[in-house]
Amino acid sequence: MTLIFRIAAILAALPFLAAPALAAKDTLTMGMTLEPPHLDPTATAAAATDEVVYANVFEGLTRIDAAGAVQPALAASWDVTEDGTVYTFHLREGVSFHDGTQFDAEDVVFSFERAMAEGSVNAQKQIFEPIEAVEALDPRTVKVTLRRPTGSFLFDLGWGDAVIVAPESADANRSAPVGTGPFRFERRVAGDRVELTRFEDYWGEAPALARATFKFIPDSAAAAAALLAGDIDAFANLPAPELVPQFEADPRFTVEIGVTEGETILAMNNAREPFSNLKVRQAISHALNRDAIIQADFDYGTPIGSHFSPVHPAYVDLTGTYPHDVEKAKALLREAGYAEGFEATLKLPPPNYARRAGEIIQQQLAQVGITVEIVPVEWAQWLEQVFKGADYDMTVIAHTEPMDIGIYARDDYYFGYDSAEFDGVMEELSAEADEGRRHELMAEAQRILAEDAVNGFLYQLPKIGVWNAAVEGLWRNTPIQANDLTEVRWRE
Amino acid sequence: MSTDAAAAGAGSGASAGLVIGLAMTATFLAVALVALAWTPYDPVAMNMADRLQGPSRAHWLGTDLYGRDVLSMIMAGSHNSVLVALVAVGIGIGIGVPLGSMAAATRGLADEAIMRFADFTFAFPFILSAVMITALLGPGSVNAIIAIGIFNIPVFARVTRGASLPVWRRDFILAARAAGKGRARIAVEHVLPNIAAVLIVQATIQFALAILGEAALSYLGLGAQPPAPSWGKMLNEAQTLVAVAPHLVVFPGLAIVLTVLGLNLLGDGLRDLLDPRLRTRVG
Amino acid sequence: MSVLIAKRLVAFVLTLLATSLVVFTVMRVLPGDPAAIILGTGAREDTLLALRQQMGLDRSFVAQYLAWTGGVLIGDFGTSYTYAVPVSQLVAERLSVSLPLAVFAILLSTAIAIPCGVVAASRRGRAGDLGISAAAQLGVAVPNFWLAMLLVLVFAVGMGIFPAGGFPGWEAGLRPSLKALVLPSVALALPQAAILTRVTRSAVLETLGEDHVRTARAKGLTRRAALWRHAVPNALIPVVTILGLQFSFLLAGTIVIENVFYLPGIGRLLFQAIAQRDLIVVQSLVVLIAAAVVVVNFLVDLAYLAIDPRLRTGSGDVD
Amino acid sequence: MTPDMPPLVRAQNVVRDFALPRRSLLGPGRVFRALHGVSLSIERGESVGLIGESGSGKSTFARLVMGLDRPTAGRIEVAGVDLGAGRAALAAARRHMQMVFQDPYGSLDPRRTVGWSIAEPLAALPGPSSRAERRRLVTETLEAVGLEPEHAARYPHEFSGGQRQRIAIARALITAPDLIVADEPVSALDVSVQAQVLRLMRQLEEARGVTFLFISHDLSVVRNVTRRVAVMYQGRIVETGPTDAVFAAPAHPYTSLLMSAVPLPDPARRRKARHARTEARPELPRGGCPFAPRCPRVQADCREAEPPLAPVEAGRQAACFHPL
Repeated sequence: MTLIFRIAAILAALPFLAAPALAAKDTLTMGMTLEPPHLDPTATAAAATDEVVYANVFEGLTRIDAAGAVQPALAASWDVTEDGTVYTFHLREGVSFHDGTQFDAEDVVFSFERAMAEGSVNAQKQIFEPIEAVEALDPRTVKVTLRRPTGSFLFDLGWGDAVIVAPESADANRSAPVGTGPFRFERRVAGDRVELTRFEDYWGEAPALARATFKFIPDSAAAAAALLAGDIDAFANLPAPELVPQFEADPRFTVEIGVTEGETILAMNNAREPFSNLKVRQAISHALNRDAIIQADFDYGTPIGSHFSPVHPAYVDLTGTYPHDVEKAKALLREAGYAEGFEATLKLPPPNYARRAGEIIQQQLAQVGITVEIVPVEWAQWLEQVFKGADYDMTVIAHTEPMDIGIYARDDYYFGYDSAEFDGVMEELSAEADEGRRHELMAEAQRILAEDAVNGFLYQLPKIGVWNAAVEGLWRNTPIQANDLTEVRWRE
Repeated sequence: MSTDAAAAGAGSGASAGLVIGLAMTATFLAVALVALAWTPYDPVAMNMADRLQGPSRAHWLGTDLYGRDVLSMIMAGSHNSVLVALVAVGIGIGIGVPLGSMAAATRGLADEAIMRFADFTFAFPFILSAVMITALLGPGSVNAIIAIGIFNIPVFARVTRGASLPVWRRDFILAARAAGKGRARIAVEHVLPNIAAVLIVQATIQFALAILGEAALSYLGLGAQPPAPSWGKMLNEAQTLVAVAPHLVVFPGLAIVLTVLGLNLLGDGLRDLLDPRLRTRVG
Repeated sequence: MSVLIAKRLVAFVLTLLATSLVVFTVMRVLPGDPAAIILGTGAREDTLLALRQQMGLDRSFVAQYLAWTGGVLIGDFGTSYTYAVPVSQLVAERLSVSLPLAVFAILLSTAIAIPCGVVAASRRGRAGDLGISAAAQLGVAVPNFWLAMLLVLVFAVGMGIFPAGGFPGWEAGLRPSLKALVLPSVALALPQAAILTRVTRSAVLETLGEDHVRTARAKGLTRRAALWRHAVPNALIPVVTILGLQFSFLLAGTIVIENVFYLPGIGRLLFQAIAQRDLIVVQSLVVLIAAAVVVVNFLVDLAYLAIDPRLRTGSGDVD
Repeated sequence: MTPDMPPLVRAQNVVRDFALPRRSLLGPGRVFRALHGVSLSIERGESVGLIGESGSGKSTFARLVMGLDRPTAGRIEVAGVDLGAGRAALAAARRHMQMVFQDPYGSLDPRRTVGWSIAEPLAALPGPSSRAERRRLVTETLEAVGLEPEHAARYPHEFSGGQRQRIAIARALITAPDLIVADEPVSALDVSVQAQVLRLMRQLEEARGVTFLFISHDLSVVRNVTRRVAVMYQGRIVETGPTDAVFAAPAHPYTSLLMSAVPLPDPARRRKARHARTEARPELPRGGCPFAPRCPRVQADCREAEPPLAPVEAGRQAACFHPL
């Protein structure tokens, strides 16, 4: 096996050996912190899977671009009825899957029905929840009928969980993904890397890269060393903010500090005493010093005052709603009947940002008389106890799904937040198609959450991109979990 | 057995080790005691303005990511080490010694059962058991203690049994039995006092191992939790900062090494002192 | 001898049975739903149910246990929840990192420890002995993960000679792969070597005092010849035993060291599998590790019997 | 002493087997028979010497009499109490008997004071004895064995071998027993010290009415202190009779061999010797006189059947078809 591979590698390398100076470099090795468990984005919530295959191997009807806007993908265009319940997608011609089978309307019907089916293991099944029926009108046209108008439907179809798969290959996608994207899956070395190669029959513009390798390096020191050694060309989100100055000072590298979709919050159990008391939540918000918390993450986070990404056009800066004010916080606690403070637990999931913020929050709350016991939990326990069981007082967590302000309207969500006003705004938003009005509603929703001090809104997780200065076309921000390589090229 | 001269030579060498070990252990305990009342700074107080400073006049061993004083944290972290090690070794002695005594006293089926159980627990590497236990009970000092303590049980059971067996063959045990004493009473009145030296030596060794174990668990994030300072946890937090702040890696590690070294020297010295027969063996 | 083997075989089966039961129970009692981990925070209840059914988690514990053990008996350990590949394949891949690491560590520690131990014993009480003994005493006290961090600090961050972590994979070539294993092997080997040095030193000292070595000296053999021809070979018996017994410590060591260096080995796989509640992987690995420890201990016993026939009759304790 | 009073010790057909390790997985379980149906009675005031080579089963028998071990078959009574009749019976019997061991260095717990060790047997007596009472008894017995009362506070390592054996005897005396089983009590001592200790034992026999079961490989020692002797060979009693008579004219060829000048194995090393023996001769002999292979007078019938212990003259028995 190794021998065959070596021979193949030598053969593959021959053209470059023959003409080294003629062609610009057309391979890219990209570092990632986490390894994807498997490669089927329709059967996992792991961001790492999307970060390898989204837009590269798999495509949906729509796609999200670097600015977070909806763009046509496998659907070249679409019509929406006046009432917003019937979508007619006009599919692209001449699209084929990597295994050579043709893409047509039946593949769309198959993909959607597979995700909606009873035994579906799609992690974002709610994307498909509004769908009443999917029909193939002809090989190039798909009609989707919704139960109710859903304003975010086109955006949602751009998620990795809604990519189009072929019935012939769907079951094997976990280990050998077959999509329609510009890159085809070449091979995977478990624990180390995934290799992609250019798909020559791609329907769209051929990417500049002939080969792309995603290499998984969990350790920040190792990641930095690999970058410096040139073993990897780019690291989409370097897990080592402390090393950024070193790269910024090095002309060989480009450093782009962007923003992810990760709203880092101090979530509070609004359904539980004393957090059900607005004054207590306000007091906690006053007690938090965002700057110090962001400092512990080396100053690269962007402060937020509500649950909304600062890069979104509808963003409103609400960080001044409850400024850091220890005396005010104490006064509010007194008013709430907690003059002596109280004791509470803070459950922290494993990521560094949570543990670091947790330690500082413990200190900050101590200053206003709240005694916090830190309970570190594994990810599994966090999901079970905090997320599913809502058995917690406070927790620190980053919500990384794009445009997820709607979670505050969900019943039984672990925040325990219930506001008729907010629910009303969200209801209107979901039915609204007009972009201007939608932004107004989003701003309104942000304001309600901020004023209700539902959670302690801390900062937006940074995306610390470091790559070879000659590489261009990588995303600065991550409006969606992806490392879209279609536009990436080496500068001549 | 070696010649008397050689034994004497080993004896004098060992006693030098004993003195050094005693001094180091005493220093460690003294630091732990002092830290109860006083540390240069509050070991949990954060000061973001002063973070990640190298050693200086104000902060002898520098500051960490949150601007906490490393010297103060190391001093306060000794409590955690002492506590975990004491209780874990206590669990090992409290359960392992009775089990081992019982095995040696009764032989036969109970002996077989106890020793097979010990084999069984040994079949799991310590870290593996500890990871499982902390996964089950959640990370934390108490659970680290339990994990290390459980691992100490078969160690003490085996040592107790091994040391007890030859004692049980001595005539004074027969004399006690002829006097009508039961096995349990003989174990307490005759056997345990005669193996006390072995147990003390083993306890010293296990104490050192427990400190190492606690450090490893905390390093893996399974042991002590914030804000309680712990050497292993300091190393855990320092790992991503190796390149930026090497002092965060060096000093807590030195604290562990010096403490364990002191305890090992003390244990070896005590062994030579209390039980010359064991002099040439290695535990 | 055959009685002994039969007894050990029974003990082996019982140990594995007990191990599998314990780990199986512990993993089911652990809080955390494997399906929830795979599907994350956006998952709906019906999706979770579907995935649990797909993974067989909706069946009773007994049925799950029997299904799994039944598979193990015919060599099928099941399929990993998170990686969606057969556990045996996963283990084989990870072993290609862990095994070389362990072998290098053993070779290195033996290569250091035996000469050091012999030299120390032959120069007993002199400067060489004191130096080696002191170094060994220090080595025993050094946590391997700390040593690993120091090595990274000096050789990776400082001098940039070796990578700070990660593993390129054997296909990437022998050189980079071996390079990636150097620091982990050293970190694993040095504390181990310290223990072995102490064992070797005392074992050689003991045999040096034995009659036949003295006789050899009396017959005119040089000190050196007596040492290497008589004392050392005899001293190696306990050394080899300790080496075998250290196997489980080595395994524990690789769990920690692989986490320090982010090596895709067995230890890291196990650690991650526990965190991700990849129950199948955890229980398979634990049983395999327990089996390995028991088998190695057994082989050490057998070797011991082969070397020292006096032990063959067992403890003929008539008293 | 009335004739219908039970003998102090009555052993009947005592058998003791020890299991040996199996040789192969399916092979039969092997046993080593240390005692082959030994019967022996000891009357009050009639100290008995038990002699034989090391490994002949003397010590095993002594331990059975002391209730430290249980016979595989047969029955042992001490002062009329069946030792096999349960815990309470054994406890009752223990009041009547004590033991003195061969090695004065091993029979005293080095971590306990001499006084503590001497007082230890009192624990078996019913009813609590006060501290003062115990101290008085310790003082008294220390004096009885020729030691000073202040020795009670010292530790064994501060005493010589002879002194330690006196301490061991003091411990045996403290409960005022009827029977003291002395297993090679002087073989570890220097000859001059041996004489002192033996004198002490004779005095105690007379002054306190103690009966000794005196086990030794050293014939001269037994001759000095006992009225009757029993000779053991390979787990069997091959000859019994009044000490003087047996010594004057042994009936069994083995006894005769014992009395010849051939030195016997040193029992101080008996543990090692015994170990070697179990490996060399684990099987049960099949019929015939067990002494036949070594007997200078062996005849054809000796190989056919095992001779029973039969009277040879008044008060004497021997297990030989052709007694001397």
